[in-house]
Amino acid sequence: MASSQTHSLHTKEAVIDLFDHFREELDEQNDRRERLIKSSRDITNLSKRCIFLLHRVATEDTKEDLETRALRAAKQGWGKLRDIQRIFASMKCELEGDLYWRHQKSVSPGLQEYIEALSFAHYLEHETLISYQAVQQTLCDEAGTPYFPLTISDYLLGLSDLTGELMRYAISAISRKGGRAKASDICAFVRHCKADFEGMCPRVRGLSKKQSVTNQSLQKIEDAAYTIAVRSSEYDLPSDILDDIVARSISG
Amino acid sequence: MASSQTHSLHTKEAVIDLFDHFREELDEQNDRRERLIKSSRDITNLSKRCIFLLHRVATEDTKEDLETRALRAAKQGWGKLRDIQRIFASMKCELEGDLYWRHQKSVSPGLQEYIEALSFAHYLEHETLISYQAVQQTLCDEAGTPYFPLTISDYLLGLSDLTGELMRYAISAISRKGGRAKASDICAFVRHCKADFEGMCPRVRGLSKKQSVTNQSLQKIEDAAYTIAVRSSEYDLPSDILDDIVARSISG
Amino acid sequence: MDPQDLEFINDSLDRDVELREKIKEEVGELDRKTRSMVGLLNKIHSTPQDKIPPLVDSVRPGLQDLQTTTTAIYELIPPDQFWRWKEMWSNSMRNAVFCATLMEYLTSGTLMSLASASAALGIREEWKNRFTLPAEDYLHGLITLVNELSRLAVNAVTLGNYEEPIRISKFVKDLFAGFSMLNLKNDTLRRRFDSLKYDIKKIEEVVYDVSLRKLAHPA
Amino acid sequence: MDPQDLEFINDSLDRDVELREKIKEEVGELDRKTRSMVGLLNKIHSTPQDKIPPLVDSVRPGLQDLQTTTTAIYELIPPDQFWRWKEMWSNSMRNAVFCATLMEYLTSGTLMSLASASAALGIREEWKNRFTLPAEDYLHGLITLVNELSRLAVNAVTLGNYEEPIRISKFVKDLFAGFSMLNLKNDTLRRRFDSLKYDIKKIEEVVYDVSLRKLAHPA
Amino acid sequence: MDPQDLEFINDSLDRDVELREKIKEEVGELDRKTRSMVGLLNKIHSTPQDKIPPLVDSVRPGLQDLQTTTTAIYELIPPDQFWRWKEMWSNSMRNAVFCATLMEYLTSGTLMSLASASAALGIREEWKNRFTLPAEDYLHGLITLVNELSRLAVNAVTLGNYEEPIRISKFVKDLFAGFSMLNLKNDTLRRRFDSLKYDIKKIEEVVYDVSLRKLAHPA
Amino acid sequence: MDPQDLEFINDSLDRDVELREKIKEEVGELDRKTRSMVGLLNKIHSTPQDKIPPLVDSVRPGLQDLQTTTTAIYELIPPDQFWRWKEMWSNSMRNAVFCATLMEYLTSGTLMSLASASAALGIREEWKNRFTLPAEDYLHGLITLVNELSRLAVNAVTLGNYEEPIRISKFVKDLFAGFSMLNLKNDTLRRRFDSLKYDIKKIEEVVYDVSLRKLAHPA
Amino acid sequence: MDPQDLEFINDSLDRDVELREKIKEEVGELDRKTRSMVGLLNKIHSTPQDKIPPLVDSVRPGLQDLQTTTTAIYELIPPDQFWRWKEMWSNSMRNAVFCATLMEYLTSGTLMSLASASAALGIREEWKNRFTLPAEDYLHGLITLVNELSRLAVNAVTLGNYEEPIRISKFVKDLFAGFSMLNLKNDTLRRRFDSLKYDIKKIEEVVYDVSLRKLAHPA
Amino acid sequence: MDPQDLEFINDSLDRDVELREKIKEEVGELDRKTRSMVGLLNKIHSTPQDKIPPLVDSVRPGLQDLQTTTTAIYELIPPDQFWRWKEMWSNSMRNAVFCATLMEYLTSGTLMSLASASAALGIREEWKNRFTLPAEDYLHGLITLVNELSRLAVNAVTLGNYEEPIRISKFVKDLFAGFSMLNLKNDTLRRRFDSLKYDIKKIEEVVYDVSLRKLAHPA
Ligand SMILES: [Mn+2]
Ligand SMILES: [Mn+2]
Repeated sequence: MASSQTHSLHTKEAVIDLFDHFREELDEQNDRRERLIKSSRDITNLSKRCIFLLHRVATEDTKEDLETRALRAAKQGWGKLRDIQRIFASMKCELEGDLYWRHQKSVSPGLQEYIEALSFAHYLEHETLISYQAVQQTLCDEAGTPYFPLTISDYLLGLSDLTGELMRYAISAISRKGGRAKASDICAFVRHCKADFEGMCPRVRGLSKKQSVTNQSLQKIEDAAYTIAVRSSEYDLPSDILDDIVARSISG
Repeated sequence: MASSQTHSLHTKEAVIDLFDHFREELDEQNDRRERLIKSSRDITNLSKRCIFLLHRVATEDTKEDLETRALRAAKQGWGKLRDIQRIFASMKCELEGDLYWRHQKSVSPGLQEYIEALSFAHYLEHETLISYQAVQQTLCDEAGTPYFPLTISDYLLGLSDLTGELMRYAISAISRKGGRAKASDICAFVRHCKADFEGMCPRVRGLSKKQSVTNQSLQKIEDAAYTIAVRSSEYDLPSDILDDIVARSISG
Repeated sequence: MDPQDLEFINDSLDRDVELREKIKEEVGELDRKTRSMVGLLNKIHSTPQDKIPPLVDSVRPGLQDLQTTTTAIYELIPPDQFWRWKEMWSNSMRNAVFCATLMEYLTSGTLMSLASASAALGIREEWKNRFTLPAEDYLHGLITLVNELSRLAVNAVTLGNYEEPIRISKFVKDLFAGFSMLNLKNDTLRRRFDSLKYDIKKIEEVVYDVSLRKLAHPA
Repeated sequence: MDPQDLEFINDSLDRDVELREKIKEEVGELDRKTRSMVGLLNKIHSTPQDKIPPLVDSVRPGLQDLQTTTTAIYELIPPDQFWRWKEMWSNSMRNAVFCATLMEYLTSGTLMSLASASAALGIREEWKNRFTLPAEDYLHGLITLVNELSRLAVNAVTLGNYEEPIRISKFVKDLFAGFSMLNLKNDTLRRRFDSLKYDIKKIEEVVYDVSLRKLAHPA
Repeated sequence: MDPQDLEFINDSLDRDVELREKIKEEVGELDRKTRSMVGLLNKIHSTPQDKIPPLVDSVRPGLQDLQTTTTAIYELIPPDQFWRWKEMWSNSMRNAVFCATLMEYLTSGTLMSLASASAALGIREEWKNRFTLPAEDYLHGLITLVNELSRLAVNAVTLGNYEEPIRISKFVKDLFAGFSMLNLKNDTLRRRFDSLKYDIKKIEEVVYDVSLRKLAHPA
Repeated sequence: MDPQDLEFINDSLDRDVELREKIKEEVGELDRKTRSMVGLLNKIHSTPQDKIPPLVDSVRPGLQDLQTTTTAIYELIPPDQFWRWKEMWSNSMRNAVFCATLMEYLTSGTLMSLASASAALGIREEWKNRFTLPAEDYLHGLITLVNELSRLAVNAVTLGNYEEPIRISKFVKDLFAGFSMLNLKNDTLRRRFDSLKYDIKKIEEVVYDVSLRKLAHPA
Repeated sequence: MDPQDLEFINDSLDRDVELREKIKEEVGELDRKTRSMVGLLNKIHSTPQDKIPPLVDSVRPGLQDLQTTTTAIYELIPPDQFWRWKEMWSNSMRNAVFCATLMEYLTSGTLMSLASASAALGIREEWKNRFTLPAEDYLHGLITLVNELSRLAVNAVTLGNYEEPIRISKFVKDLFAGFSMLNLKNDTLRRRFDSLKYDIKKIEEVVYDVSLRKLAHPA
Repeated sequence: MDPQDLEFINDSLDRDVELREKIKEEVGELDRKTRSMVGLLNKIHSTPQDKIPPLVDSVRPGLQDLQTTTTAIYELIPPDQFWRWKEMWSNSMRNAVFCATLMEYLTSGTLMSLASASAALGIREEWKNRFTLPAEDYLHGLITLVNELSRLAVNAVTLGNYEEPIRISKFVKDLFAGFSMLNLKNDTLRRRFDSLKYDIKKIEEVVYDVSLRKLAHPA
């Protein structure tokens, strides 16, 4: 084999030997690609469910205030996210060294969905944008070695999807007590995200398409905030008191 | 639960109970769908490899005649096809009763690729088109119970792809001894397939697109048969003798 | 192809085509019937509260009449092939669910369960695998219901009925809590569920207006 | 976003953009060099057999000169990022493989292995993960080689060289047997492999013409 | 090709090309005229109620002037080829129907019938087969009318006219009920009709706002 | 909406729906018949020259049988609505034209004129305005004919008939010259016509092969 | 090929490639600058009315700084080749027009003319043929302005500024009336212009909300 | 909008529309003329060698007649707007270049230079900035020429002219070598140039067939 690889090939057998080697390599890469695509699909599904869980718990109709519920949602979310991280851990050996870049396209979809879920949980807990380093840290083994290098592009594209979930959260929360303040916080937050991502658009493929979705989400939140502002403008009472009156009139 | 299902729901808890049940059902269907898609991908991959194996063995450069090689190819192919049949067997419980039609779209791609491989092996062995019943029989347990009902549509769409493989086989075989006769058999065979499928086009979605591919394949075989006819027309000897002269002049 | 095989295949394809034609006809019927019920129920937006019960009663025969058509479809569908054909009537059945659940809400103020809705549309338990009401279609019907109720909340106030928005608000919030339990794919149901949030917001606004103006006097 | 994070991200993106620019420049260079070799080698179709060795010799410096550029690219690529950037030069490298393997065929009549081709293009074993020659690109180069040889078979006869088609025929058949070993996806390589069958057919026709006219006198 | 046949075919192709050019020109004219009417009628959104009649009067000559162009088109169309060319002016005619029916609503508060609309656009009964107003185009015009009226409901309130929304609401609901009885295919018309419910909802919300604040009292 | 107007519109919409259904059925029939003729004619590619006349004869009844269906469609179409519905059967009629003109070529070696083709498909002069064969559809049929003849040139040689390609070449060149004189718009017809040059090239190459080998002698 | 001709052609192709690269670089710069202005101006949606002037002032240097880049592009363009290259920067220039006209609106409440916009972007009268601002790009910028103002109307109310929507409404209606008088082709510009009606509707609804609640009084 | 600005913009939009219409008309003329020349030149494929000169002569007046139309276009184009409108006639001009260069090849066997081609089409040096022949269009015309010559090589043999393919082969190889030295972008031109190798291969195969049968002797 060694000789057939480093010299010209004089016999048919030598040619066949060489191609036999290629076949093994191509089959191996193809099998690996299939395994990674399957894992990526699993991650996508789990991440989507995690996002639903976060919404569910964060907008539950309990007596608690929004913050308490958000924290409980985040806590439950972390449990789900750890399950996903275990799948990433199991993919480590398939993505070592130059294998990561070879198969990046197969891994990206699941990874971005995971980042969307992770950043949503992070937002519920901290009301901030999760940093690149923090995301990479969730994808490291105990010794702190990354399973694979996180690309800036996957990080940004995942975050970009977060704004859509925040919009949904804001709209659901808005008619609850304290929801207006929350909506207005989220409005400011999403506005900042949009501004921060704007300058990166020409350098990150696919980001500007997602920016236009972010823009739509932002306008939906703005419209919701507007409705509330207009509605309370007719009364001269602070919004807390208005809320109480409404609550009393309904709860009967 | 039972009561919440058959009456109107008076309490929030009853509503939640009902939806809890829906969640379980939706999650279960979604998980099943994912499992089926994964199996279908596996089947697609194995079928593609089986087709390559069939080509490889059938066009091997040995001293045997084309028929012997074709039979050996089919024999090896059956081994691979049995592996695929085992995957179908494992999907049986996911496709029982009305589950099959619920998830048909997830199963179809792999199934059609399998039929393509199966019918190619069948052609190599028998030089005929495999019948619907014969395909269904390969998808039954030992007692002869089908794993799931084979649709006419999957059967026809799978067969339609066969013509492309036959074209490749004809072109590869054509410059071998006996290859001209083979190419001309395949030409007639594909012409018949095309004619048989023609009338079914309006009733099978996607078939007429595949017919145009079949048509291209047919023209490629016709062109190849033409080249040979033109080439030997200059000489007054039977093609066997011509072949021998050429063989002698090269083998030196 | 062997001529016998060819005949077998052609026969099966013909049978499918014929079946599709027959189903199409019945679905046309189903569609006409539900459209007519939807048309009648549309009047709730301009009907004073005390005239609602007779209005609902006038629609009831239409609902019962659906059974003839659902039975006809059931009889056409081969065993286990429900999912093969259901796309053809999903839309009509969702509208039918909407009618049934709206009528139930207008009558009792409660949510009709999937089982009751099936029964109301004349679907029998023993038909399953040939004709049933899948959760997905029931849920679509419920979302249409919420769309309509948010409109009703507005129009009830215009008609001087200040209690209705509050009743609707409670009903819809429970339903929303139910929907929140589901893990949806990125499909129509998800998109419609998102839109449901806007209906709830609208209803809340009406409740707000009404309570702050002290027009409603809760018990 | 935290300003520090923002700066970090912007810096990384800038670095990637800059790197891409630099690679692009080198790839432009690589492209120019391979195009010029391809241009020179194109003359084989009108060159009598005995003038082929000097023609090949005249291209050799160009081949050696590739090393400067492959080294330059190697030095630009961060460790493990070969697959991230390789799309940028795949095409040029396939052409370079074509040149190297054609020169080998013209000189020794044999197939240059992947390892020899890598070496000929100045790629070092220890560069892997930063710059290497993947099997896929080598295989593409070989298919281009067969395309060219089928043309050469025709033109050699025109120039009165009746032995060449027979030599080409044997060489290409072995190569085809090798390609048949592979399980390909439905991608470019598969499509080009299919086209290779037509080249073989064409070569066979030439061999047929030549042998039947007894123009060739095999040893 | 037989020269006579060729000449015949060529003549017929040439005639079609020429005819298309001529029709195009007249349709351009039609388009300019309707655009200008639409532009004038757009002022209703900022015109106080008592200035509406003179505004409508100022548009009337434009409407009458359409007849010159519809006549010109009628004269171009060969007998029996109405359906061949009508796509070219459908859009303009729908806009013209919109203008005519809006003017009628603003004047008398009633719905202009298909026959009256035809007459208003200068189309004569005896032209049919060469130029007529198909039901479909009339209905498209009516949908555009509803779109505009929902906007008018909003702007009337801004201008202090609180009764207009109630009048519009009644008019649109009657129109909608009529539409609901039509057997529409699943085409653009059905899609546009389905979207009417948003306009109706908007109008209902305006009526709600106005009546909640006791600014006007729906009957 | 005015009830009379409503009824009028509804009737007209219903009539159109019903008519469309009926036409669809007949077009299905037309399609089945032409498909079956195309299927039979497809055998020319494997039929030796002397068996062609009986093959063509076996298709003739099918061609005559078309008349029943064209008559049925003619009877359905209201006076003057030919252009409204013709899209529904254009495709089938183009295939029918292809069959008729191919049969004529195989029988007499000449081009069937538009008038003869109309007659062959059972279309009567006096039907125009309700059912006719527009030049465009005739031309589409001719292009399909050329596509088929280029394939026939190839297969005739395979079957040992070396004169056929020369006959085809002459026929197609005449046809092409005729086409070139038409003033085609930039539409499907022009695009299909432009693609004819590939067919012509293919036929020329067959004639080249045959004449290079002195198998036949172009005039 | 004639060597002199070859050299001439090669030179001209090379010069174009080089020029394109240089323009691309400057357009990148232009893009970065306008993006940054757009980013800053985006803050108007969360800035209280009295902080708007300092915000606009903070953007002014950026606007003036554009001149360096427009001058650089001007200097690159060969005389008479403006129309050859303008597609490369149209988009950036439209954004720049948007910034300039938005700043003018925020400062003076008036519409900046085409000439003033050109001047504001540092374009000199005497550059024409090498660099100018075509009417089309100016109009595109204005449409973007209206899109932004409809959003501003909403957010101003949220910030408690009830007069802004009324000002915006007046400004946009004047602009729209002007646009309506233009003879636009059926291209992107017309499509974007047609979509303006949604912005206007939105602004009208804001004005409605504000005036219904007597929060402000449209003149 | 400022009325003066509005008028200015409107005038400029109107002028563009009008100009486009006028250019379109002339380009239609240009197109007709080149199509007719292409049609005549198409006869070379069935014309014996000795009848070629009179055939070319019969086309010459058509070529000279182009000047009227190129002059008309030149006069329409405002100074410096060549690049704005040239897309409208590029295609026709490429066909015209094809005709001129084919006629030159048929007459003298040589390649017509860019300058001579411009002159042959009636384009004057001093027109540049308003009407010129860019290198790109000249090159497109040459590629069409090679496409046609590969077809001619085949048909010449059919007509018994065994020397023509060898002449064509030499001409095309020189042209190809020239092209190979150009620095083409990755656009249509490069793609068409890359496809030339199929034409060359075809020509080589004809030369092979001819020389194998000793019908002609390549130098
Ligand atoms: Mn999401
Ligand atoms: Mn296949």
